[in-house]
Amino acid sequence: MSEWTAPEMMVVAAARALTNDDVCFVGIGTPSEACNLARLTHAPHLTLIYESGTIGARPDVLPLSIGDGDLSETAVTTVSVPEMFRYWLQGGRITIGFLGAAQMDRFGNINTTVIGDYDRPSVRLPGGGGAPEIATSCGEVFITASHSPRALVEKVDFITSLGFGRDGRERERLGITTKGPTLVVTDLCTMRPEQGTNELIVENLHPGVSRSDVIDATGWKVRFADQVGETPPPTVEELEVLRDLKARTEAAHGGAS
Amino acid sequence: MSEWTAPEMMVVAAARALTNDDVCFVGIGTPSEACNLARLTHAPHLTLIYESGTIGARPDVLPLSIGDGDLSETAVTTVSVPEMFRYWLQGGRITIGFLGAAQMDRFGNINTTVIGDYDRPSVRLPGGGGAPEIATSCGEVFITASHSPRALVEKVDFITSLGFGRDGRERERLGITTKGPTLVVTDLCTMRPEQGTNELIVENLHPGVSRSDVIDATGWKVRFADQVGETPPPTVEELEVLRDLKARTEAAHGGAS
Amino acid sequence: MAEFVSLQEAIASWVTDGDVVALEGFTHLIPFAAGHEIIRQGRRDLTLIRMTPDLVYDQMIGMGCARKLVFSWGGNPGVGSLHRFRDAVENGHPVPLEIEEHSHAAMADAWAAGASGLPFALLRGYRGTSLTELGSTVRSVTCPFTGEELAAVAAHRPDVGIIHAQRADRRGNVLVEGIVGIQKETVLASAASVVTVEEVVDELAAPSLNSVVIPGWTIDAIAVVPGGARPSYAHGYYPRDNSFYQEWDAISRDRNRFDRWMQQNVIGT
Amino acid sequence: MAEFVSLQEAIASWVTDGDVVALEGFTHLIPFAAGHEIIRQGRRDLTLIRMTPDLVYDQMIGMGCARKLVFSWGGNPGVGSLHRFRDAVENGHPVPLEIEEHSHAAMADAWAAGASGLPFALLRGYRGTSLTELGSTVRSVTCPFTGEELAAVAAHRPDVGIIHAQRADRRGNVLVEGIVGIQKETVLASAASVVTVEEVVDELAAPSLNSVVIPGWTIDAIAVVPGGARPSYAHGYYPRDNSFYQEWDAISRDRNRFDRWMQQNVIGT
Repeated sequence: MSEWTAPEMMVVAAARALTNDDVCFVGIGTPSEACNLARLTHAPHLTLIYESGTIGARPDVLPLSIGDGDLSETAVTTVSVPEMFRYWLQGGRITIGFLGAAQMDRFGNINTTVIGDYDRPSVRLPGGGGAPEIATSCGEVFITASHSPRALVEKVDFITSLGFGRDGRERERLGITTKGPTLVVTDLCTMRPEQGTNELIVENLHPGVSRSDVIDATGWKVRFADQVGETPPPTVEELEVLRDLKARTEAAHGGAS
Repeated sequence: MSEWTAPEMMVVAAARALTNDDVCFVGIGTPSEACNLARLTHAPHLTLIYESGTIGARPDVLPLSIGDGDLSETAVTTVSVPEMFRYWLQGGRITIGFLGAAQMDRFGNINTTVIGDYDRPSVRLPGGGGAPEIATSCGEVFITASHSPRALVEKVDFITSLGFGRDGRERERLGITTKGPTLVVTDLCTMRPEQGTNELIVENLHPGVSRSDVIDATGWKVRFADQVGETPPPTVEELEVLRDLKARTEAAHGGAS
Repeated sequence: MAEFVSLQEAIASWVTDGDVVALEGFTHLIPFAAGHEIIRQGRRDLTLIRMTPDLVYDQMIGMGCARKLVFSWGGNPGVGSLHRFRDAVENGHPVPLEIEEHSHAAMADAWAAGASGLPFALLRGYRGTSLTELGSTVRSVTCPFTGEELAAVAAHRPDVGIIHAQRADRRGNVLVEGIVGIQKETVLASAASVVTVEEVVDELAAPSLNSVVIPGWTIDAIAVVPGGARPSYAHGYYPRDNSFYQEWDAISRDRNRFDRWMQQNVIGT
Repeated sequence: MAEFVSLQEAIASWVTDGDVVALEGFTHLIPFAAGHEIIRQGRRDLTLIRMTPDLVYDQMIGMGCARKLVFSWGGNPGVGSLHRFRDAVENGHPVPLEIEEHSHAAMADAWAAGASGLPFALLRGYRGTSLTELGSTVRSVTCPFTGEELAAVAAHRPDVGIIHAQRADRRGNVLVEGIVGIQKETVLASAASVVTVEEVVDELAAPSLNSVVIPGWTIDAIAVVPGGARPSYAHGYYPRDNSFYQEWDAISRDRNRFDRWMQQNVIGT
């Protein structure tokens, strides 16, 4: 029985990938947790941008929505939403787009629109929001997902946000010059696109996770890098800061996580 | 010997055409004098917009440039220049565009670009600035010009801002739905486009001005309305307010007029 | 020129069955009170435009006000699904809901294009997504200088745009502060505009010369409605009621519980 | 990340002969000091972009720095002609000047398109003007929804954009207040950006959450130059020197008097 949870390991592993020089377009949930953990630990000057127009936000607690007042009050500036998407995202000012995935395939294509047929969906998901352009306008994209066969699937029902396309070649074909998904962090492992094929392969296993755990939890026939490493466990500091942040958040939102 | 000057009569006559409900896109010079005179006399709620982004400016003195600080400080709000031209001018929010004309023809086409050939101009004028879109995006256009054969010409060398085009039909042909020039005020008279032909014809003569004065000062064979009226002379109040405004301006700009 | 009227009067004058209506406010200043008044007045067959339908449209959809929804993200922020929206899309309850779906970037650009008097907006968007396969809402234009193909979306031009803001002065000039979203664009893109405000003041006291102020002469009706954005928030006036956003998940999940809640908290008020 | 350097160093590092350079600031915060430094460093063959060339470009053109000018209104505001600009266009003195002429609307849109990463800007402009007959700077696109033909102009993408602003904080975040013009667009549209400021402060103290603040990480170099906009003005710091704008008419009218003035007031400083 380890002294941290799998979701905590996921957030910590994602946070470590961010640096002081990054300008990060932040989604709500795990991405926001990871970005703020990084800002509160090794990357104090990491620039966080939320699609509500807040640039350089430094929230004291995790926002429940991307438009909480705390974001605007702690930001360097708050711009209109058209300016945010035109000057800042489309303008190529964002180094890293950080997305969560409800459903994702081996090429990092994300579906947050529908499960089943679009016109007669079995589950209607929220939709694209900022993600379709985040996926193609940011320098690169980091993705977090909870590792299960329902989330990491053989084929997504709908491509809401482009990874490398159905065959791994779509970005090339469309002449898209940004990198796309360069890192996927789940609660079991980290994955990166394989040179040449752009298929996501397992790079590091989180402590205590076996290959078969990952194979069983992945909806496609998952492959592993030649050298699979182990993710360093969360440090005491990382865990303390993350848990303080979530405790502050819970107190502030009256039961929110 | 009258107790007012011809330029004063021109400004007063132009000011009278403005109402409290108008939103006026103001050019520097006579247009700005007329708009502020109207605001300080019969139209206190007239909305003045300068292309520098100041909306609802209430300057205490006449600005020397369209970007004087006084405009921003007295405005309801100051927006960026792209917003000014996109949301406010192109967005169709301006009822009256107020332009001065260096050179104008009988169809209200204005040239502020070059005298002579474009590539080898005898005189290079400042150019279009905001005028080309003011002329077509505002509900209607008022024009002021000092009445001389060099200003009111048979043919403009260059159409910087569209009136009714070379033949009076160009707006129709281009499907432009705004009215274009509906009033021209000079230091001798007022003119309006004739029903059907859109040719500018004399509507009112300023006090003490004869038809032959106008004919001699006009570069085309000028025509007169069936009923030519006389412009009511400036009132004592109009003259006082205008002269105070110009005195304040002169003091503030150290010799500017 | 903005006219100061009651909320009841503003909605009665400006919102009619079948209208294209936008209640905007991007995760801030969401005009809930105006939405509730539209529900009370029993409007039907509305086409509702809003980037994030949020709880306000979940309620209007659940009460059968809408025939069509134009949106870009239909969730309960940080909580999960909008259950009334899902019930309408998945089961046609209480009435079938046609949807027109965009990305945030395209919606924001469509608002800016509407405010700019342009027929469409230009963006480098939708690349490689299945969204381009849904009807003809996304088209393309070719750059006459570089030959690049770009996405085009039609400008938003609602019959009426409704927003909530912090305050207005006596001339109807309205201040929006904090997350300003697409409030100004919504007013300027709409044929008519209704604004609810927390208060009316003698001096607007905008903090900056460049504060977002919407001139009164661009607004048709202003209604003073303190708390008009609750459970959303009004920066400087009251915070977002995050707990209610979480409670809404359970309230809206069950049709009967939703109906009871609406009767008690919206209809019967 | 913005680096704080001297004006001399900023210009030496970022402005090279043949560059496309924009010194912007719409009738406010005109970066005169930066323009004078470019003159002192003897830069040549520059393509200069600016909506209103104003005195700063009249001086740079008169000193032979420019090969080409991209502009929309080339006068001395409220005074009359820019005589050095006219002498270059009418007589090719001191060197021939190629011009690319736009309307303000098109220039502003071209700045916004550059900041937006788009190859061109879309506007309902230039209708019925002779400007459309000058080369191919104005092209057209057809709306894929309505069929309307609209004007298209290429986005501005200078090698370096230079602006003046009121102040910066230690992280290089820059506040622009008052007539904000196209300052932000110039920084964001340019491959590199240089900002001169009146002062550096510990706390930026932007008056509003929505004040125009340009983040330091979008800027390459910042130089502290008090009075760097004179004879233009810096809102809240010093007023526009209107008398000098009037005196410039006589100074610039005569080639020799202009040269003497530049030697005494710019070169020899």
